[in-house]
Formats: sequence, structure tokens, C-alpha cells
Amino acid sequence: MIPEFILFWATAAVCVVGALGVVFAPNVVHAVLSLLVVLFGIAVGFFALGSPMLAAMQIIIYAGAVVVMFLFVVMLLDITEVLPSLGGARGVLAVLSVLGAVALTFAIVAAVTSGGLPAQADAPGGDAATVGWGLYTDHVILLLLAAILLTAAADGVVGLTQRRESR
Amino acid sequence: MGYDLRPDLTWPEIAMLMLVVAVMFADMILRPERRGLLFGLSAAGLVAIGLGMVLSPHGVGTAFHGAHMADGFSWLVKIFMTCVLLTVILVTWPFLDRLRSVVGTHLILVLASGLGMMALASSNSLIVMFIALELATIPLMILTALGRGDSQAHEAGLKFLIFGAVASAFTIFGIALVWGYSGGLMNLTDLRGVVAAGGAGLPMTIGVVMLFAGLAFKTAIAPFHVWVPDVYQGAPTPITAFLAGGSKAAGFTALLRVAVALFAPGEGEAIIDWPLALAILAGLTAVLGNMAAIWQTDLKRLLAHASVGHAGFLLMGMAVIGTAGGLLGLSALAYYLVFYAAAVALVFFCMGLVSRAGGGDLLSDFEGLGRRSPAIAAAMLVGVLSMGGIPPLAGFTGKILILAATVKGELIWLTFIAGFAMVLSIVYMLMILRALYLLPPREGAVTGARLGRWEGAALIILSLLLIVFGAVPGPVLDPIREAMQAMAGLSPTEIMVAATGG
Amino acid sequence: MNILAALIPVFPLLGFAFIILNGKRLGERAPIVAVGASLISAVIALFAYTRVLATHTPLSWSFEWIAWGEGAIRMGVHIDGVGAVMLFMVTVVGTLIEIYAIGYMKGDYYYSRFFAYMSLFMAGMLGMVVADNMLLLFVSWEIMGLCSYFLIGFYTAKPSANAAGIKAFLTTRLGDVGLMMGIFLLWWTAGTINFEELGLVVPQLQMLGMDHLTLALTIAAVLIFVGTIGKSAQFPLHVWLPDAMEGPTPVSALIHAATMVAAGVFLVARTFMVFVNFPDALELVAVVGGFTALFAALIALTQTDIKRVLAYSTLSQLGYMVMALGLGAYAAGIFHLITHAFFKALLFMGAGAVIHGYHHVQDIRRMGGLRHSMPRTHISFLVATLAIAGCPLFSGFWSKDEILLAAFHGNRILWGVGTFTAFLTAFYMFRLYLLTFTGRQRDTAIRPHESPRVMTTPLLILAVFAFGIGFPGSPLMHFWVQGAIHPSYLPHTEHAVNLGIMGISTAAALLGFVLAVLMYGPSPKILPERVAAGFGKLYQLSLHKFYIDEIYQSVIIAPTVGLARLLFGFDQGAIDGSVNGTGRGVRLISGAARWLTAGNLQWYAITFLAGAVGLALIALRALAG
Amino acid sequence: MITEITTTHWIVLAAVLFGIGLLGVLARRNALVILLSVELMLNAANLVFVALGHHLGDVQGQVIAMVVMAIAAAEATVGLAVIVLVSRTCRTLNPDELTELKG
Repeated sequence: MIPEFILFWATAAVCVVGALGVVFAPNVVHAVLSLLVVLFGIAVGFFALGSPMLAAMQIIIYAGAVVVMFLFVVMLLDITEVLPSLGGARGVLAVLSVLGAVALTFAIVAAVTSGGLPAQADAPGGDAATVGWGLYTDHVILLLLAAILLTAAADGVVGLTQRRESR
Repeated sequence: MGYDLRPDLTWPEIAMLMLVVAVMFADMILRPERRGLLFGLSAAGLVAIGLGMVLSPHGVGTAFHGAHMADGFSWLVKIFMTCVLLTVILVTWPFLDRLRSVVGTHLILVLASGLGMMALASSNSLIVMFIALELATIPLMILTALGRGDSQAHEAGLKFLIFGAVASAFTIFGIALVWGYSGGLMNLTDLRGVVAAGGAGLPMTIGVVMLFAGLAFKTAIAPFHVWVPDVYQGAPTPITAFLAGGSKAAGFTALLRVAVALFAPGEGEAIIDWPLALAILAGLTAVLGNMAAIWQTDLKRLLAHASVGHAGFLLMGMAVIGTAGGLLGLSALAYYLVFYAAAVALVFFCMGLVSRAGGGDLLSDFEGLGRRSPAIAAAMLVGVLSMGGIPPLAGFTGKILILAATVKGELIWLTFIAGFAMVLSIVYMLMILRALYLLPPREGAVTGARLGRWEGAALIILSLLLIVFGAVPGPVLDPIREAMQAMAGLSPTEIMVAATGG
Repeated sequence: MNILAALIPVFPLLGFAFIILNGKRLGERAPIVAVGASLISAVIALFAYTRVLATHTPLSWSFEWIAWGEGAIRMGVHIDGVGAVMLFMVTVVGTLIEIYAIGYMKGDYYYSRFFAYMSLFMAGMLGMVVADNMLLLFVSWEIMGLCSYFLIGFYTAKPSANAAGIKAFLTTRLGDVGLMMGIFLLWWTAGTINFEELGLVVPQLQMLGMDHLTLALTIAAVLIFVGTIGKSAQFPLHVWLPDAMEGPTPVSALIHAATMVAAGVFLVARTFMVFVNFPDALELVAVVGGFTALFAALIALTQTDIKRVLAYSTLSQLGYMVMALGLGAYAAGIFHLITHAFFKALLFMGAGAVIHGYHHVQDIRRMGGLRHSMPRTHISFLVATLAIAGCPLFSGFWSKDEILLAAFHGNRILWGVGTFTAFLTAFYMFRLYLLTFTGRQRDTAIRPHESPRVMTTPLLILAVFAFGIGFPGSPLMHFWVQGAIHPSYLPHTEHAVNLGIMGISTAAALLGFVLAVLMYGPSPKILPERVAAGFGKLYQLSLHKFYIDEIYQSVIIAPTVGLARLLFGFDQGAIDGSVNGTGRGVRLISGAARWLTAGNLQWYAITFLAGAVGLALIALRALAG
Repeated sequence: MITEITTTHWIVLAAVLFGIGLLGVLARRNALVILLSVELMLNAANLVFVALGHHLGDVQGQVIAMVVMAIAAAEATVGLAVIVLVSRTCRTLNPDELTELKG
């Protein structure tokens, strides 16, 4: 199917370029914006994989909240100067970094391309109702744990900053 | 479809959840100078939960559609976790003045992390395990950075955070592969069947490798242990104790469940000989940790390296899975863990008391403590001796049990490596001992750290635990063995050999 | 009665706990607790060993310590013939030394703590003697090691005492690794660590005649013997014992002469079933023992510190015992262990009395003529000297003779070595005696005085033992001791008297005595200086203890320190550097710095990744295969 | 192979993104960018969940991906807070004093 073919390769290209941008962009702001590109790409991927609900959340939560938070911190700390990218890692460290990352990627790729995909089934609806039903019934334990984690983390982050004000 | 919330099985977690929320509200309501009461509330809640678990018969079964597994093993771990949390709160007590406005946050985070650890003990589903791990870890990261308001704690927090994030990325990617390539199985009991039938293909094995890397980070197994010294050193003392005792125990609990399900040999030749890999890593960890500990001047950093060494011993108990030493190994692991945590709590509590009186964390700050504060020094001595594996303390008994398991499991080379590591551990133990008793106090050293009545009682109780159950391990070991037998016995794989082979 | 036997080590343990917890309150009364605990143990032990020796049936009691599945580790006590004899020795000598210490340690700042340690030590030693399995034995063994460390370093103000304590602990610890591995190898091979069961199982395994079993058992035996080498200070791990003399003298007497160092010999005796049918292991034991006996005696010739002479003499005598066991002369080795314990404890206590009464001078070149000022010390010291030198009828004579007789039948070279060592022993002991007690006082600035009764009374009691303890094992009493301690798994041996051998060893001792009198007597005929010049290099070798310490310094310690530096450098460079790296990373964030050098947080990440990639690559083999 | 897009293609894409993220963690010199790279890795994992969930016809994949998003957000929040804190301490303290944390 030609459309799917184009969809995949376009998404892949956007994602990989964006990801490389995160790693190699000399400017922190550019790195954050590159991540934004990747996130959009992945959202498209989610959509292509029959999960429109997740695609929407990816854009709203990730792109809309998390990335903005990153940008906010960049502004707050006023990181404006141009940073060395991979050139910053010198000599052995750089070589080892690339080798390690490539080796692990190779291992995963080699493993998944060696065949052995499980039996395929019909795709379920990825709409909000299906996902929500799964989240609030069968997998409610995940929701509970994630909720308490977010609450505690929020309290903790407040504590981290509040402490500074009180001094 | 449905909630499948089995309150008879999950009530400890639910109670913990309510306790966290209660402390949160109390923190909002109470006036700042009365925040000491939060300690009382937390401790009372924990005692109630702990007693409840001790007194009520533990249920056996699953909740949340098999994601949550309640059995004797998880029950024991939860009781243990309650004790650890109580001790951490106790160890925090000397720092009350320093914590000031963040007392409430501190307690909430400790309890939330404890809830994560308890959920971890019962997690039968990989994804629940992941989220429970995060719930156990992320509050710890904040707690680390929440420390003394200095750059050390912040640095340590940052390092912990970055490493923890990378490790969790590994874990979740691994879980994704395992889940997908096993055909959508998330529960360990189901996955165990796949592995036992020889159905673990290469993609799934790579997934297990990545999952293992994440868990090995948590349990500080070499070479995934590198973050430990910096974080332990930089974190505030009570949190270091929590990391060394509770967090490590939680990690091992998870690893244990994974090991029983995924590492035991199945039909046909496994792609990775996990028991062998674990044995090699265990030997490496024990030797590396203890070796590095010898050259430390900061007591916390020393204990951090030492804790890596202990992780090596613990892993040895896991490496004998599937052999005749399997059951003994698992029981030894649990026994070792319990009393390692007790020793850690004892030592860090003593350090906290010295620190409160104005002392530092350097080894030289403890010189002549035997003369300055005999009671604290004596308690610390017991803890350190136990860690160093001196008979008849529990640390020794644990090491002997581990070694016996490796002997039973026909891993005599590992026994020898463990022996070597034991000698190394004696050396750093001796360094601490020397500082405590043989060297004279330095000029301007803190004299006579205060010791309240309750604090003294805590020291005595912890010391007695190490001495009594070291000499007579039966009362602790028997229930552990039964629980382990039940947990491992669920398996159709060769671990059954352990249950019957003796 | 059987369960009562298990209480023997418990009372000193309770004594220890009581003194440690009430140290300040007890103060001067601490020894009452310690001695009392020892006495109670001694009384129980008295019942135990009289019963065992009279009825020839061992006492045993045990309980299940750890159980798993069908396996279990049992803990318990087992007192057989050899255990009974050891119990007798340990309780008697131990109690007497504790009484002696009441006087010797008077006025010490840590008076009560000293007695606490001594009690703990007694508990360890008694525990080891009565243990019915290797694990309990090992536990007690470690307790002793720890006490030894504390007691050697007891004078905390002295840096040399500290160093000696650490040296002793680490050196013996090396041996302990061997022992522990031996225990586990034995467990793995024989399936049990209970001595009684081992006595049954090991001969059976041996009869199977399978090569790998024989090999495993031989290696286990050698590993166990490594433990002995460490604890009994045999060559090449002997270096710690002379330094251990930094401890208080009662410690030297109890731990480093009579009991703990003998524990190594006792260990070989206890596990003799593993040695007895494995000639390779036995030969190693015999050769190490013989060599140490000779080697230490040669060093003892030139030492001038009264306690060091005795320390090297202890090494030499322990070598004798080890050699005897290696020759298969089980009973002779243990018999010598017992007699040696009495006379060597006496010698040390005598030396302690001398040091005490001579204002803590330990150099024998500054002494002389002390027989007038210290009559009671003198007489007891003389008895002990005669005993160790092998003067007929004294205890040492009988036991040493047994060993030499066994050597004569077993290995003529070792017999030669033993006899020559006997000559050296007589020489250096009389040299010590003559320089200390006879002639004129060479350092007249010091006013010597006799020690108090509480110290000299134990000396005199021990002197009686040092003289008479040999008789039960002598031909005069038909080798009664040897019969009583003979283990069931050994074939019955005939004890005979060989007057020729007896004559030769007596002559060697006499020769040593005469030479000592000629050189160091009231009117020396041969000047020691001339002898020293004559022997030149040999004398230097002996004086410098064969440079063993120096060799260790250059061969072991220096490279170890080097390695340590290297590791420390790694720690500083990689780990510390990474902390600084974070510091710089932090600066990066705040815009303070741009560059980072290698050795930072990312190194950690790479280490982490290396582990994951390594495992993943192992998994990828499946693709290739 | 090129025309037919299978689930494996998506997983390979995820693996590549994971690898690039890992490279970022290893090579970048800035805690903030390291955190960004970790987000990349987590997203790669999500892609695997969704792809395999699609393949298996299991909605569980999407549910988990959603929860992972929440976790990632929590991690990012805490991470940013700590970074802000560290950077502030650094401004108020002499950076050379950071070397007091010695091994």
C-alpha cells in the first residue's frame, strides 16, 4: 500500500532528523524544538498505528505541556550560549559513546528483524472510549499508582523550591 | 472487565495510600512548629499497618486481573518494608531540626516511596512493576536533592535522576519487547510458562536483557552500580539508609520475581544462560564493591561501596536458581537482605546521632568515638561487625547461608570468590573499628553525643536483632523458607527441584 | 550432663557481656567476674573430661540450627578424648593466667575491658574445643581472631601495638580464607561438616578410589592446613606472632603461646581424617612443620628481647607439633601441645613477672642476676626452661621424645632436623635463662623487685604442672594420654620406648646446655661476639629474622600498596573526577563553563551501557549459531 | 520489503530513536539536553507499545503508553526542578567548592 509506505518513511525521516537534532543541535533551544519535531512525528506514527487518542494526547500533553516546561526552564536559567554538541565529547569518550549506542541499537534491530513476530490480530478501536475503559477498569491499578506518584512528585517539587524560599 | 480490587489482599497498599493522604492533609493543617506530630502520625500508621499484617493471616491470590499477587513472600516483604519505613523515620528523627519546613514533604515522600516498594513486592505484572519502581524511586530522587540545602545533595540528586531516568527508559523498552513478543503477556506467571516451554525468542530475550539492566541499576549490580557511591555520599543520612536498605530490598524483590519467572532454565537451550550470567555478575559485584570500599575516607561513601559488595552476595543467592541449592539460595537471599537492612539502619542511625551532635561523615570524624560516646560506638560496632560478616552476628549467618547455597548449587568457584570478597569486607570493617576504638579522638572532636531514651532503646533493639537472630536464625528463616517455597513452587520449571532436592 | 557440656563456653561469654555492659561500675572488680566465669567453666569441664576419660565415651549434644528442605546444619558440642584433654589444658591454664593478670594489669586505664576481652577469648577457645562441626569451630576461631586483634592492640596509645594488631589480624585472616574455602570444599565433597560424620564418610570416599575425590579431599586438607599456617604462625605466615608481643604479657601467655596458636594444631588434629589417608597433604604438613621448627629456632638464637625469644621459641615448638601430625603421630603432636601449653605459658608469665619487676625493660642484655631479687619467678622459670629444653623427667622431654621417635620411623631427615632443633632449643633457652637470672645485674640503675603473690602463685602452680604433666603420657604410665585421645578412625598403634633415640635427644639437649653455659655462663669460655663474627652472614640472617619481613615488604606489601595507589588513583581520577565533572556540568547549566574533560557522569553511563550491550551481544550469539 | 510496511519497521524506527536518545545521554554535556534525550528514549518505548499493540490487537499497549507518558511527565518535572535547584546553588556558591564531594 503506497500511502502507508509514504506515511512510514516520512514519519521515520522526520523522527530521525528531529532526534539527531536533539543530540547534535549546538543550541539548547534548538534541541528542545527538535524534540518537539520528534514528538509530532511520533504522534503521526500513533495515528498511523490506529491510536488517534494517543496521538492527540501526545500533542496535547507532551508537546503542549512537557516541552513548554523545558522551554520555560531554558528561559528561566537563561541558557543562551551555544553549546558544543558531540564535539564536546572528546577522544575515547566520544568513540565509546557512539560505539555503545550503535551496538545496542544494532542488537535490538538484529533481534527484532530475526523474525518471530507474534500472531497478528485485528486492530481494535483506539478511540478514547476503548482506551479509557481499559484504563479505568482492567488497568485501574496503573492509574492509582501513577496518580499517587504524580501527587507525591508535585508535593516534592514544591518542597524542593519552597525550601529555598524559606531560607 | 471490572476493577477486581480485592480488599482482603490489597488492604496494606490501600492503607498506605490513605496514610500518605492523611499525612498530606495533616501537613497542610498543622502549624509549622507542631510538625513534629507528623512523625507520630506516620509512625502510628505504620505500626498499625505492620501489626495488622503480622496478626492477620495472609491471603493468597491475585487482584487487578492477575497484576497484583498476594502470597506469603509478598506479605513478608511488606512487613519488612513497614519495619524499614519505621526505621527510616526513626533515623530521620535526629535531623528534625534541620528539616524544618519540609518535614511534611519529607515524610510524604518517604511513605509514597514505601508504598511503591510494597506494590513492587506484590507486582506480578511487568508494567505494574515498572510503575511501582518509579513510585519507589522518584520520591527518593527528590528526597536526595531535598537534603542539606547544599550543593552536594543537589549534585547527588541530579546524578540519581539522570541515571534513574536512563534506567527506567531501558526497563520500559525491555518490557515493551517482552510484552509484545510474548504475544501480549504481561503477567509473570504467564510469562513463566512461555519461558519454561522454551518459547522465549531472541527479541524477547533482548527485552529481558534491557529489563534486567534497569533492575540491576536499582539493585546496584556491577557494572550497573556506578551511580551508587556519589548518590549515597551526597544524600542526607536517613535517605542514604533508605536507599541502602529499603530501595535495594525493593529492587531485589522485583528482580527475584523476574528471576523466578524468566531466568530459570526452560526446555531447550536458553539464549542466555541466566544463572551463569548472574553468578558471574555476582562475583564481579562482590569483589568490586568490597575492593573499592577499602580506599574510602568518607564513611558514607565507604558504606556505599560496601553495599555494592552486599548486592553481590545477594545476587549469589539468586544465581543458584534451578539447582539443588535454589531454595536455600532464595531463603538465604531474603535472610541476608533483612539483616543487612537492620545493620544498615543501625549504622546510619548512629551516624545520624553523631551528625546531630555536630560531627561529620568522614571516617576521621569517628576516631575515638569509643571513648567519646561509648553507647553509640558499641551499637555501631555491632552493625559494622555484622556487615563485615563476623560471627555470630546475622551478617555472618547470612553469608554462610549464601555460601552454603553456592556449595549446594555446585558453584564452588563462586564460593571461593565469595570467600575472597568476605576477606576484603573484613578490611574495611577493620578500618571503621580502628577509628572507633583504637585511635584517639582528634582535637575538637564532638564529645558525648546525646542519646535519648527512645533512641537508646532503638539502638538496643536493632543490636539485639542482629545478635539473637544471627545466633538462632530459625525463627526468621523458617517462615522465609516457607514463603519462598510457595513462591518458587508455583513454577512448573526446575526450581521444583529445589523444593524437593534439599 | 551432655547439655551441660554445651554450657562450658557460655559462661565466659556471659562474663564478657556482663563486664562490657557494666565496665564502669565494676572497675577493679571486673576480674572477679572473669575469673569466676572461667572457674565455673573449669568445674563443668572437670566433670566432662573426667567422665570422658574414664568411660571412653564422648559427650555430645546438638540441635538443628538451620533447616531447609531435607538439609540442615546442626550445631552442637562433642567432647571426645582429645577434646577432653584440650579442655583440661585450656581451663587450667586460662584460669591461672587470668588470676595472674589481676596483678599484672593493675592500674591500667582499661582494666575491666581487658578482662572482658579475656573472657570472650576464653569463650572462643572453649567453643572451638567443644565444637562438633567445622562451622561452629570456624565461628569460635574467628572470635579468637578478633580478640587477638583487640588484645594485641590493647595499648592503644602505642602505634606499634596498633600496627601489630592489624598485621596479626590480616595475616591470620589470609589463613582463614583458606580454612573457610577448605570447609566449603569439604562440605561439597563429603556432604557434611560434622566431625563424627566426617570420620565415617571420608574413609569411605577414600576407599572408592576415585581420582577427583582424592584430589578434592587433598585440596580441602591443604586449604584447612592454610588456616593452621595462619593461626599457628607457621612459615610463611609466621610474621605476625613476634610482633604480637606488643600486647600485654598475659595475652602473650594465654593467646600467643598456650592456646590460640595451638588451635591451629588442634584444627589439624580435629580434621585429621581428611589428612590421614592423603600422603601428599601429610607430607606438606610435615615439611612445613619441620622447616618452621628449625627456622624459628635459628632466629631465636640471636634475639635480645625476652618476649621475642619466647615468641620464636613458640613458633619453633608449634612447628614440632605440626611436624608430628604430618608424620602421622597424632597422639604425640597433641601430647606436645598440652605439655607445651603449660611450660610456655609459664615461661611467658615468668617473663612478664621479670618485665613487671624490672621496670618494663625487656632487653636481656640489660638484665642478669635476677635470681636473688625474684626467687619465686626464678625457680618457676628454671623449671619451665628445663621442660622446654627436654631435660629428662620434665614434661617437654616425654612429648618431644615421642615426636622424635615418630620422625625416626617416618622420615630420617625430619628426625635430623628435629634433633638439631632440640639442641638449638636447649641452647637459646639456657642463654635466655643465664643472661636473665644468673651472673651480675648489668644495668644497675634498675631496682628489681619480686611480683605480688597474685602473680607468683599461679607461676608456682604452673611450675608443678610443667614438671609433672608429662608423666601421664610417658612410658612410666604406659602412654595413658595417647591411648585416651586416640580417635576411632585411626588404626591402633603400639607405643614403644626407644632408648637410643631418647639418648640422642638428651645428648643434644645437654650439648645445648653446655654450650650456653660456656658462652653465657658466669665465666664464659667462648665469647659470643667471636661466634657472631665467625658465623658472619649466618648470624646476620638470624638477627634479621632471615629478612622475611623485608622480603614481604618488597614482594607483597610494596606491590599491594602500589596497586592500592593505582586503585585510589582510579577512584580519584574516574570517580572523583566525575564528581568534579558534574560540578562542571552544573556550571554549564548556569553558563559558567563550556568544556568538560573526560571522566564524568557520562563515563558512568558508558559503564552502565557496557553491561547491557555485553548481555545483549551474548544473546545475539543465537543469530550466529 | 520496502513497499510492505510491517510492524517490524515501526519497531526498528523505535530502536533507532532509542539509540539516538542514548547517544544524547552519553555524549551531551548539558543535564537539560540529557533529560531531553531520555524523553526521546521513553517515546521510543511508547512507539513499541503502540506498534505491537496494534499488531496484537490489544488495547493494553495504548493504555500502557498513556501511563508511561504520565511517568515521563513526572520524571521531567522532577528533573527540571532539580536542575533549577542545582543551577541556583551553583550561582550562589563558588563552583570550586563543589569539589568537596570527594571519593
